Amino acid sequence: MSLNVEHQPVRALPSEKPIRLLDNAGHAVRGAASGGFELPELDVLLELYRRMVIARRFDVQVTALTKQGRLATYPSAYGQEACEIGAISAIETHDWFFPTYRDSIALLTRGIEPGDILASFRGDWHNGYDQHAHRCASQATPLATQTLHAVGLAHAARLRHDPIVTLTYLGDGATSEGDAHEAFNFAAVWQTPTVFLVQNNQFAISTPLSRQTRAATLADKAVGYGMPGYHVDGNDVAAMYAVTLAAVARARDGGGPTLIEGVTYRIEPHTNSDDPTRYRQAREVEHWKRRDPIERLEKYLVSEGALGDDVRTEIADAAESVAAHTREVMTAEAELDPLELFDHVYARPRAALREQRARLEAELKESAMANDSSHAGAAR
Amino acid sequence: MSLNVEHQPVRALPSEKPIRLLDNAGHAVRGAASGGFELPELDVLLELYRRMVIARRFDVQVTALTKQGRLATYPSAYGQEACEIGAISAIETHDWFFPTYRDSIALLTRGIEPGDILASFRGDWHNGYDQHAHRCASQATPLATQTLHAVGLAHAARLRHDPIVTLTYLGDGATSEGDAHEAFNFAAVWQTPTVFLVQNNQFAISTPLSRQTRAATLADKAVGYGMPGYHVDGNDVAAMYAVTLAAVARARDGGGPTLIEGVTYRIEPHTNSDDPTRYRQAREVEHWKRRDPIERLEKYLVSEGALGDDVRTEIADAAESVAAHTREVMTAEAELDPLELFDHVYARPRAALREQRARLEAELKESAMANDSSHAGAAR
Amino acid sequence: MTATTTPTERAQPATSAPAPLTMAGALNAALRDAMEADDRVVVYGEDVGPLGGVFRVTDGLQARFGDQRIWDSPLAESGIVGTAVGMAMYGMRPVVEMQFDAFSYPAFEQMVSHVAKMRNRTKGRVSLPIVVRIPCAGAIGGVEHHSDSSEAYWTATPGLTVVMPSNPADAYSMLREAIECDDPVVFMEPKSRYWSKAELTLPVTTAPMDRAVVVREGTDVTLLAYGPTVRTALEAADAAASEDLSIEVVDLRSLSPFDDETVGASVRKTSRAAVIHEAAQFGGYGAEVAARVTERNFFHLAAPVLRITGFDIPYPSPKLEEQYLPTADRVLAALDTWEWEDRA
Amino acid sequence: MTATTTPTERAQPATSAPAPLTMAGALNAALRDAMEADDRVVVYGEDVGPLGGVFRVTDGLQARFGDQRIWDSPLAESGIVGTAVGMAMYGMRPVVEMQFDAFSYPAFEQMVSHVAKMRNRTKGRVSLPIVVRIPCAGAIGGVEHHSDSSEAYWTATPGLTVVMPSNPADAYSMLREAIECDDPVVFMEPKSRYWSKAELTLPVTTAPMDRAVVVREGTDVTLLAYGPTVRTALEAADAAASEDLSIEVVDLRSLSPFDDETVGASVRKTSRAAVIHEAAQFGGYGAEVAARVTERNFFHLAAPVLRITGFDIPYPSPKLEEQYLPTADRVLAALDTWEWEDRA
Ligand SMILES: Cc1ncc(C[n+]2csc(CCOP(=O)(O)OP(=O)(O)O)c2C)c(N)n1
Ligand SMILES: Cc1ncc(C[n+]2csc(CCOP(=O)(O)OP(=O)(O)O)c2C)c(N)n1
Ligand SMILES: [Mg+2]
Ligand SMILES: [Mg+2]
Repeated sequence: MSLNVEHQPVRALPSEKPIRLLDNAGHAVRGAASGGFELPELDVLLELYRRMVIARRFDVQVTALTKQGRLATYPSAYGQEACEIGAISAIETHDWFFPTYRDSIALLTRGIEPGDILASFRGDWHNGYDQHAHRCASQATPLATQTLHAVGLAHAARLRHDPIVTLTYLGDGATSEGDAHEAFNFAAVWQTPTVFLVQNNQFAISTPLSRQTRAATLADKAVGYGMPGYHVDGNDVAAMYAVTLAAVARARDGGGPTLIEGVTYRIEPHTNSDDPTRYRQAREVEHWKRRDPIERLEKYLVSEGALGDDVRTEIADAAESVAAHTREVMTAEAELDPLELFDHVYARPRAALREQRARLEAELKESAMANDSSHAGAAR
Repeated sequence: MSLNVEHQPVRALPSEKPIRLLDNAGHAVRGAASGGFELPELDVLLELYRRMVIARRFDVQVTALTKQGRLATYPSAYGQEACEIGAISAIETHDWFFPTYRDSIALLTRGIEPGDILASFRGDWHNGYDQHAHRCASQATPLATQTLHAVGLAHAARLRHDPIVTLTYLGDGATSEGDAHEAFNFAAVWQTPTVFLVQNNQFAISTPLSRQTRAATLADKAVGYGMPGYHVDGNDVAAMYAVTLAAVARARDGGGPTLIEGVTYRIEPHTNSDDPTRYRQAREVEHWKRRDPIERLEKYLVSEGALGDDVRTEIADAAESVAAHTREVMTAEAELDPLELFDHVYARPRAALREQRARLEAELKESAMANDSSHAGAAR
Repeated sequence: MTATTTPTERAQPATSAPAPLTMAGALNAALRDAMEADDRVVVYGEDVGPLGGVFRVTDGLQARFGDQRIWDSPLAESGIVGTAVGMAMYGMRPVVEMQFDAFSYPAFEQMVSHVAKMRNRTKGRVSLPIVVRIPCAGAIGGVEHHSDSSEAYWTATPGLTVVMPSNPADAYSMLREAIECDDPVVFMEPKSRYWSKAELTLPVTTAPMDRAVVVREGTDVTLLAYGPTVRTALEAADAAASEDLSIEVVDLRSLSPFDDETVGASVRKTSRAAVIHEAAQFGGYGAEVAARVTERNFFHLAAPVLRITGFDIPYPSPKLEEQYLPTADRVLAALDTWEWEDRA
Repeated sequence: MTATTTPTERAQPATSAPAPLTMAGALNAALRDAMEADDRVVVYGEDVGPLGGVFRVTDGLQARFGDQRIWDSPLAESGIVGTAVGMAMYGMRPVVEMQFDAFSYPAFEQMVSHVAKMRNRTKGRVSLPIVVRIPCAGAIGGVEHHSDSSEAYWTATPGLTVVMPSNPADAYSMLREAIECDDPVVFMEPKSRYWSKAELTLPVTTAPMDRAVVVREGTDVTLLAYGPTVRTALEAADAAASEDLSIEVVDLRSLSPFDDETVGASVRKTSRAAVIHEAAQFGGYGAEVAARVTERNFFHLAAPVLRITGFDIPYPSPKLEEQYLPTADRVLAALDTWEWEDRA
């Protein structure tokens, strides 16, 4: 395999109408509006449905736990399940995923333990899962920075002729950051096997899309990098899955990166500490609630006779058990050792950190002793 | 004047064939290739010719002085005169210009004294001209950073209903920097009266365009910001002038920013310390020398009978006198006062700097005295 | 515009009755009054408009002044600072907000290569009266990247002025002064103090923003603190008083420039000093404090200047920040490591 | 891969005969040998390919290893460092070049928020063996932005290892060690020393990269220098010798971590110390040196630790850099400001 790709750069405007395979009433869309993509088979759609239902139940559970103070913060993806689940379901186990703080449900779908996903939001440690084991990077907070990591890893794999793909998510707001630009450009110039999913949920905290870009669609940005861009109905999981799957296949075949914009909506506040009444109308939220991605697919599956009561119950049970498990792990306190603070800063040990560790150790012993004796005193 | 612009964002691919009003043989181009722009009047073209001839003579002179060691460094714009002069000639005295290190000849055209332009390259001080007097920012070295300054100034003027325009130049390489992206985006979202000229001279030091972008044209980048983009023959000063003039007019009318790509070539090394034989063929340079922007216009002017021997002599004389003046000022040493090092760091005086200044002053006095006495010794 | 507008020269809005005000409220009032006093003052950044900023420091200002005086920018910090440079060149006085310390890093090049250097570059012909507000430091239970202390980066950069108030009165006065200053000012706001309250009559004018202030007198030890650690120092002083150790607390307020005069006078009096900050110790701002206090007062010092700081590690996750942050206890324990023979 | 590969463990290419080598040449050889020894080592950045870098440190490497081991990246420093993070996650050992100190600033967020923090963030599960090479400091007649000293920014950042060789032998040995290190290393190369020469037999192994080295013994004063100022310190020591002042010169080599042991031993011997660097003094790396040397050796010090540095101003234009840079004369004059009564 040569790394020199001779084919012509892509030079076309994405369709301004979002690509859609299922409309909001749950009817299959045909013709130009589908952008030439095929509706996935029923079994695939059913699996996507199951994943979305479980993801939402998890998300709702975590939001509730956060309100109870079990987590320091939680950025919910309620309403974005079609983007989150559709795209992550299009990559393979050996591919890599580079998520943001918003994408916990994609990590859940990827098979990571709820407790490990949420360790960071609970405040135990910055990152709680084994990135290499799951081929999932940590959830990036500094916006758009992870997109470069995705490009770098993809390029390294390509240099090794390892046919993996990297998938990275970013928000509509994050597209304004310089790093997003540099990632798009490096990916295009190096033709790395990278799929960028912009989840355009209309807001960056309080800032609406109209103050973020003047482009007709965020997918239009692809043009400036000579890569294909797709403007997709981000509440249509069928479309999200199909478009991502095609992009992943192209990337794996040496066809380079793709930019996908999923048009969706952030139903919940930015995080639990946000107050969206300051910047948007309840009406708007209601409007988008009526475009719910799960309901849409449900209608289709029901109309196709693929979602009977038994399956529905089975899925609901599975979702409940994830929720119960999540409650359980988030209610138990994790054992934390403050001395571990010093253990992972450097691979090569440092005398100064050893000294500081010893000082904290002595301090902790002293205060434990003070506590013990005061408890002893109280008991007497 | 309201700052809310309601018109639709621009959404069209720039023409892939560069816009051209004069072909390389000096013939007027008509039809689609001209992109709908009109060839400027003869008197305008003659003035552009005069400016280019003077600019080149200056540039050649400064390169020669640099080889003689009179300047620390000089990035030549030889061969880029159509971009440099065409665009700068399209703005008014009250407009602002934000140049790079490469754009000394545009500053010369703007009326800045050679000695003041070159003070920084000679090593006297970082910036040698009065920016406010000339409405020219300093020549930015950190790539693409100046484009944000241009957007900010334009926005401030707009907030003040001051109908000025800002023009900024950047290189093909600089388009890869995050700051270029942020500037394009801020300008588009805020609809600032800003014209971006990308001088695509095919190289960023040694790095060719193919390793910088995969876009079919750099003007394609405009699409992702919802602003108009023009892909222009950057060795055709008529086209560069006409396209910039239109962009400036649109900006002044509240129509927002424009991205212009001028396709040209850097004939000289990156700077005097560069060795282009390491990364490009002499053949390629020769090819571009045959597309010289000055010769092209000259052919047209001659064919139109607008450039007789007398005018030619007069222009050559003017160019010679600029060169002579440049030699003169660059041969005289500027008076530099090391104590001035402390005077402009802060508006609000600082005790620590006062102390350091006093220490340097004492040191200088001491070494002057030591020098004097050693000279006195030598004289005795 | 003179180079050193003093606080008393400034246009004073009608004096209000004393009222309890948080630091966030005081900053909000300072922005409001500055915008009222000078229409060149514009405010922008991420979410500063309708939302009023994630800490509500700009609450209500867009409703009052409209979106041509204060507005939400696209989400790009280099863009925010870089456009502020251009605005200031035009004659505006932009006040921009970085949402958290760590999110100022994308703007680092604009800060260091332009904001800090423009005036010097142009021999004073172009000055940049920009205020970059940075909600700083930790102790708010924030997840990664929300509790960094970035002051060492800015103070190591000649051309920047760096200040940090520790209380509502200073917050108001220093922010007004920063906005009136012709130099670019990095205005650091300790997040953990945003909700601390004081009775204030506005407008309030405290000491000039480049001066340190002795906030508690003492004779045995000088504690040098700023922003969030001023409270820590005062707590330590209280606790020590019961053990007959008299601690003087100096609120540095201005990190760059450093007020050698006020600090030197205190240290020469007590002969012992310690500096307290949240940031890691190695290469932290406390190094400059310790180095310069020692340089200038070596023969007055009975003991080395101590640095009581965060550990040399990245800021920890919420559940471990308590162990990381310097507390009054840790301050007192550190003072105990000195040999105290010289004390009567 | 063990955490602390020692220099002797490394794969050794055939020993070459002693030959005069510049620092640039030594660095080039180190890259070549590292690429030869380990195919996970890849090199990229601006103009490192056919051109061989603007300082020719990568000269000839693309011809030798091909453009899948060393290549020109697009012109974007955050992109360069950010993609290196991903490459290292995959298992590569990227060595990236920033063209000059000041052009590393666009990469600041990636450096501080990811390169420095990734290992800690992931409890050691993801380490980033990245080397970021930065041609640093001044004295080369460079125009604005080409002579910054950025070390204070990196040393203030926990998680980064920061080293700076001062001579060709160290340049070779330390770069090999940096590439073998599992931690990210900011590898600073003093531009003004690129063309300094030494007779070397490659591969050369000098002291471990985290140790300081006494490069000249003396009894009266310890001069602490690194990179370009080691030569300055040696010149000062030479000049002082004729005036009967015996100066010990320590080449710090490792800025973070700091070798307290070697430096402490020297300072306790001489009882006087000064640190020399090009960067501005305020908040500069010398502050950390002065602070920690004083903390740990206060009762051994006869005088305050001096800082002999650049002024607190942006780096000046070429014609004025001579006045800015600390020279041997300035070092000696500074030592004269100490009260020397204690000297016999
Ligand atoms: C570099 C940087 N700047 C600012 C922030 C603070 N911040 C966190 S989330 C956010 C909004 C992001 O919006 P978007 O990219 O649309 O993603 P969403 O939260 O809507 O999923 C901001 C400004 C940050 N995390 N990183
Ligand atoms: C942020 C930054 N990175 C690197 C450099 C070093 N550098 C100076 S000029 C240059 C190439 C610029 O190429 P281009 O933008 O095409 O402009 P040209 O020199 O061709 O006019 C580079 C890499 C710089 N000045 N700024
Ligand atoms: Mg969003
Ligand atoms: Mg170029």
